[in-house]
Amino acid sequence: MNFSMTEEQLMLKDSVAKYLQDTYSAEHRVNILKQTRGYSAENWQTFADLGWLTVPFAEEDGGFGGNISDVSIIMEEFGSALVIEPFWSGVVLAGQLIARSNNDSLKKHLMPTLMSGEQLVSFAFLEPQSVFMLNHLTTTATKVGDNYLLSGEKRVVLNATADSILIPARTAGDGSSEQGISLFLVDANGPGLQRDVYRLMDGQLAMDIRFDGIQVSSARMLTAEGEAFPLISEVVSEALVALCAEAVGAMNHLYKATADYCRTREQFGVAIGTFQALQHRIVDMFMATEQCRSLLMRAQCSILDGSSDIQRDVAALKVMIGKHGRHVAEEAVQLHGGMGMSNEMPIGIYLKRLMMIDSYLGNKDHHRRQFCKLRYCA
Amino acid sequence: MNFSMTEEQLMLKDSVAKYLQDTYSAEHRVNILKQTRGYSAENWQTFADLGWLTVPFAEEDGGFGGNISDVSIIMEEFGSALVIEPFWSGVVLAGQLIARSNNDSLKKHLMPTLMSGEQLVSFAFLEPQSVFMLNHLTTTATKVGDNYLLSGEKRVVLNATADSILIPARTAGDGSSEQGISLFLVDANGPGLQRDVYRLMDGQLAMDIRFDGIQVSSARMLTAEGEAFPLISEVVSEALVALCAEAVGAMNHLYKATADYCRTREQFGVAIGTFQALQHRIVDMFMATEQCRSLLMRAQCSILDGSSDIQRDVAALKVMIGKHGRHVAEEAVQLHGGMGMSNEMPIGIYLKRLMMIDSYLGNKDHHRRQFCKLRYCA
Amino acid sequence: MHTKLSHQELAFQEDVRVFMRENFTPELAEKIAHPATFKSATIEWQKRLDSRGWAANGWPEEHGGGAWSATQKYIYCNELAAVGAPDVIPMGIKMLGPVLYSYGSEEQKQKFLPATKSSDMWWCQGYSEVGAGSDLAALKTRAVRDGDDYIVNGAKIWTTYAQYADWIFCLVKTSDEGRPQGCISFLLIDMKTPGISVSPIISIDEEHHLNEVHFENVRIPVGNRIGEENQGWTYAKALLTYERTAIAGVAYCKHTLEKVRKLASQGGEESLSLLDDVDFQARLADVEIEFMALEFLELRVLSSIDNGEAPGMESSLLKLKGSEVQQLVQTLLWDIAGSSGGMVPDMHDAKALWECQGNVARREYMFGRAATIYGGSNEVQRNIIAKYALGL
Amino acid sequence: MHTKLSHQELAFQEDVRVFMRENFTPELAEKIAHPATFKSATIEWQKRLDSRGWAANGWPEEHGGGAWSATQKYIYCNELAAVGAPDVIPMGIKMLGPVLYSYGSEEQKQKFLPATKSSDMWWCQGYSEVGAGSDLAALKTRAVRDGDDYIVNGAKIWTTYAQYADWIFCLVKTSDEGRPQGCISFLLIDMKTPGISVSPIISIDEEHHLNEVHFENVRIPVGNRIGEENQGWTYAKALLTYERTAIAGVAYCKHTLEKVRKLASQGGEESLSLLDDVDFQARLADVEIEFMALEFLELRVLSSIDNGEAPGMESSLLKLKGSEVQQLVQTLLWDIAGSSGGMVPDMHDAKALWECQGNVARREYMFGRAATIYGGSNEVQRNIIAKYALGL
Repeated sequence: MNFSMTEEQLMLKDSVAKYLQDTYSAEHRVNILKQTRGYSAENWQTFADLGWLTVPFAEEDGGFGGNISDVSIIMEEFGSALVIEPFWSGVVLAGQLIARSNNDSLKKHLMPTLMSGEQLVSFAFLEPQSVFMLNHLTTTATKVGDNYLLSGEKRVVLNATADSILIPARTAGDGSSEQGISLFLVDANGPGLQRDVYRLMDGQLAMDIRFDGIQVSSARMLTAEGEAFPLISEVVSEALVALCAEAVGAMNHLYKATADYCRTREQFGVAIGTFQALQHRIVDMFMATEQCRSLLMRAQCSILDGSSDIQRDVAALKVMIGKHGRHVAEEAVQLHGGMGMSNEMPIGIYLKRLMMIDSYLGNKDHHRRQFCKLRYCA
Repeated sequence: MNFSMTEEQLMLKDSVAKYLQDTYSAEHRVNILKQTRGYSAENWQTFADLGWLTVPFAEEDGGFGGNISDVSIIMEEFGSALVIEPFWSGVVLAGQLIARSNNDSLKKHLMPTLMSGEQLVSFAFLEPQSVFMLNHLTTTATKVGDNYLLSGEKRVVLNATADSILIPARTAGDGSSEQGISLFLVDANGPGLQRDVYRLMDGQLAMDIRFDGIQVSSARMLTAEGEAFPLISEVVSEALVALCAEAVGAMNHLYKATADYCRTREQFGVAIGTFQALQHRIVDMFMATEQCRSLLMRAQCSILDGSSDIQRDVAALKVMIGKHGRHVAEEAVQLHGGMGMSNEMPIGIYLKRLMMIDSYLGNKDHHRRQFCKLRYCA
Repeated sequence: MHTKLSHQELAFQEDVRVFMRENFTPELAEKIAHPATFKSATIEWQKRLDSRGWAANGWPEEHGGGAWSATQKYIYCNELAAVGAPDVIPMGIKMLGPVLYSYGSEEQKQKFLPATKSSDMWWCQGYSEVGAGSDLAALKTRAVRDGDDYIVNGAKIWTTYAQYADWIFCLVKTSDEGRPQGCISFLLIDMKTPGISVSPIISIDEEHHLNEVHFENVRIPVGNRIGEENQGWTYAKALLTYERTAIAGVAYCKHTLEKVRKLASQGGEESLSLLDDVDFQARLADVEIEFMALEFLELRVLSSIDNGEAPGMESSLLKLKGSEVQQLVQTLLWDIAGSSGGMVPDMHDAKALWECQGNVARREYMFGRAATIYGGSNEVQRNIIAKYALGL
Repeated sequence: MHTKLSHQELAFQEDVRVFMRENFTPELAEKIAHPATFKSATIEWQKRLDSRGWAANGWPEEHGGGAWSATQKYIYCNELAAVGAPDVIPMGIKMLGPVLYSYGSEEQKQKFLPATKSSDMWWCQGYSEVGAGSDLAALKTRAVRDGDDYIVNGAKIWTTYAQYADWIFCLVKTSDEGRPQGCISFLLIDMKTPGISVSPIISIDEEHHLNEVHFENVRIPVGNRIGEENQGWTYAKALLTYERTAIAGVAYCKHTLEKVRKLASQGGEESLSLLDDVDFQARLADVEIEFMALEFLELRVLSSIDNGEAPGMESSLLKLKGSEVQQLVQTLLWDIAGSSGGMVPDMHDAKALWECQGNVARREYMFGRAATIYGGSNEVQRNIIAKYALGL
């Protein structure tokens, strides 16, 4: 049993933290949000130059060879600084789907461009009826010669300016079968893909897409036909943990920022941080953050140990992050008073990001249902 | 619309409050609890002499002619003083079943003795499998000539020293039908009734009973055969409101007692009532009490107006009393510190009473399920 | 104790109901919902209410009010909520009105009451300042006497709808001696006076409701002062009590809960309706039950006002609980909005998105966080209750 | 980062598991559960643990301890919890032990350590007094020097198991000068010393765990003082930190949650199991998830102790969250007990009722209310965290 970071991890953490502290200010973020693609291409290139985009990937693929724990270290710092660049959607989620696929030629071709920051891929998992069940899939892929024809629609595809989109589609099986799901890499700007782009409240540019019979070569299928579900399931579990690490970083920032604010803000002639009722509430914010951090470590260990409890531990983590994350952010807004209500202060943006984190890949209610199924109905 | 008490009600409230304040101290209650019947026969006689036992009953039956509002006034004062005498089980619940039955000769015979305090009746509603559904009934009554033979078992029959017991039994229908339920008045000390008496943590003496073919005259049946359910349902609804009024009285006492204690108890050289975190928690106790009081008034109005929402309003009230009642009492224990943990102080006894009130006739989880059924599945 | 309505009350209810059906048209509702048409549509709506004498229903009859009973107010709010119609914007009619008719001079009453009542004069409230939010005694905007005028310098913050306002009522500092509360005066200021500038504050719902109002050597006639110099706190207090009662937002909660029930029955997990998810039912039930109690708490407060008791402690309780229940309801609303709850229309002409339920949920949830902050933060309300109701 | 066990650790786990199966027999468990046999059975159990060197596992090896790693402690507690076996009563081995070997004289170590380790000496803790609960600096029990003795007068309250104790360790006041913390000495007192009397306090679980201990001119050799006069607070503090970590009761929660799951699957509404009630599932899941986090919070604290860091802030966090989770678990346990949860066995020989699950639930819920009060109330822990972790 061991919960310490390695030397290497401590260095990674420090370097990410230091870089963000020096460059990623609140004003900087506001400027980024005004850019059309929803993030800074310049930052992205810097992340690539710093090697961050290689962290989750195996050394033999040219990566850093990091594990979920390394990825979480980056995500936590990103959460703390409210980094808006598409590291999670592009690297942790879509990147890992490619890196762990067994389509070696596709992988060999694509991975270097992903790690260099040239290419961005997104993963389109949500369908109108799917309510966050990855196996509830009605998009179809019909084989015609060496190609597949894909038809269906996907919602809230993150990173609307990605170059390609990973689209899971049914090559067989009924609406909720785990068998018969295949995963295709589709050109995001190719013909036949209707896009409806919008901005999410956490600043992300997302889109709904719709396609009716677009043609995709079988060379762009990530696994053997119909066998993509285990890959998707595994990568999504890890991506959920990474997302929760981001939330822990955000919560950690919020309780500290709130304590700082209360130490300086005066009312009735004294710092409001001297009021015991507020002190106890900030302690509860701190405690909630530490509880989430503990569960984050549990889920990481589960993955690193190859435990059979991964799904249960990840569901539990997502429930707690959903519940405590929003509560901590709501308290931060409340204790910042009017300042918490102003869109120019970052506090509200943390709240919005934490709410969106709750909603991504299923909110706390959804994951509690999954937890109950795994725990009480087995 | 009118929420004020009448002159008469104000007088009733004052006289009950004054009597209890003068005579019903914490030490007095401890002494009562040591008595074998679980309450003071002397007090009961005094209650009768003061006319309190007549309050819910119609003037033509020799009663005071009070309504649910009058009964609630008494119950609230009883809750505040933690009165242990069986007013609720004997008068509000069993007494009303008799008073509202259409067996006039039985009623004529019995009501005077109930109001004079000579006789006590209890209502045996709970069966091992019934989980608080009044229509889940397996006790049977089989007609043989002019008599019925009753077989079954009942749990947690309150007031184990009552003279008679009202036993609902099936004369027809299946396990959960509302039709076919009859209600019998059975001699509590008659042959064939096995009794297992125990003490509940709120001081009540209760019993489980078991009977196999005991004989009851049809003259002791409260309604026409098979038609007792509407009577039971109506009386139980009102009795739930009265029970919740007791809880509101107890909660009211607790937040005040806690504020009093915190004003005088010193720690770190100052009264702990000056600590803002404790102040805010006592405010929340107060607020919870006022919320419960509001819902209590809503349920009373519902009954007095003959609204179609009675069942929904009563279920909502019982949910809130179960939740906030225990929370307020737990906070009272916490803020009294060690004193709250000692059985010699009344604080813990209020907690136990409020927990038992939650459990009587279905706890908050049960009533929330009922509320959901009525509200969302109609 | 009863909630039955008398024949007159039933007739009144029917009258209000018919009026709402005929006057609160979908077209009007849509115009009120959109920032571009909000002001004109709101004025139009308030004028319609005023045509029936309902806009200023709480005012005394001599000033055109209705002298309504608690029951009438309850009926009225319920009928408004039933169709989702807004009550009047409170700053003028509900907050300033009572100060004007209670403490204003004859001249002030004549000048301001009719125009306020008819919604021809749009008011905003200049109380909060940076560093003086819930702690109003610490305010710094200063009015210095200069002949028959005051010269006002300073700035107000979180001023709702200052961008639309014709006039602002302000608390200003007019002295440095004695208790801070005894140094404050209550001024009425024309927003067109030279030296006033308004800068928008975008709140976390991405919308523009709030403002900073700056005063730079703004010259105001002494005749625009309510009552005595340095006695402004007395007049302001009465108004705060009203504000707290209003913030409870009971009718709003009722209307929004109905929306939640309706939306929840439309779709959820496993393609069933959310109302079939028993855990969601339980969450909703808990909020509905808190609301049912809140509704009667308000009735109790209204009824005690009817009986001539000033709403003191209860108004703090109502503000506390009401703002908490509002946030619970808004949270439910956002949670069931699904993915559309996160979308932000970047421009106001993205009409479809602006109106979609998820977007409404997002805006209401976000702006709703303010309910526990303004009008005296809930922390301050708890302090007040601890002191005055519990003697702590 | 991992939680995998090494071969040695797996072997240790198996060793503990076999020991528990063989030694924690149902007969012994029953004896420990009953007040009449509690003391002798507890001593028997602790002696068995001591025979393996496990009773004082946290002590240094030179005093017969195990120098266990965090992982070993975790394994051990888990195996205890798996069979529902209690860890040693903390007052002697876990709380006083470290004070003795850290600050005791050679003579004190020889006299007290072996007998404490072997459970031949039963200790109780004399800290709290009326008016000095979480505020220990305010204590009033006084020890006045008289030649080679102290004369002790005063009273301690909430003293757990004083009725069974051979010895008591006490904080007493030995000076009036300077900071209150600098006026306190730490004494070891034989409970058989003349002038000591113990009176029971029945707690709200209707049981006798707590006592008042009165001292009337009790003569104690100065040699029974730990360390320096007036430095007792220093020694006591270290012990409090341990106490807080222990109060978290993680293993107890784990065991009790298993009980809840098992009982809940046996019956509930509509004659189905409670686990089929989705709203109950959701409640249980919320508590289980909090527990899963608590379990890793404890591992983090244990692990930081392993790395040579003193458990400071984390021990307060662990005490706070642990006691809260305990109460959540106890509440679930009572709620599913149904009608038997309200029954009180009037006499301890009402054996069947004493042992019934509802009765256990009632007693644990009721006595469990103390977990957020003793060991420094949770309010005091929040003050500590606010000050030291958040700088407020």
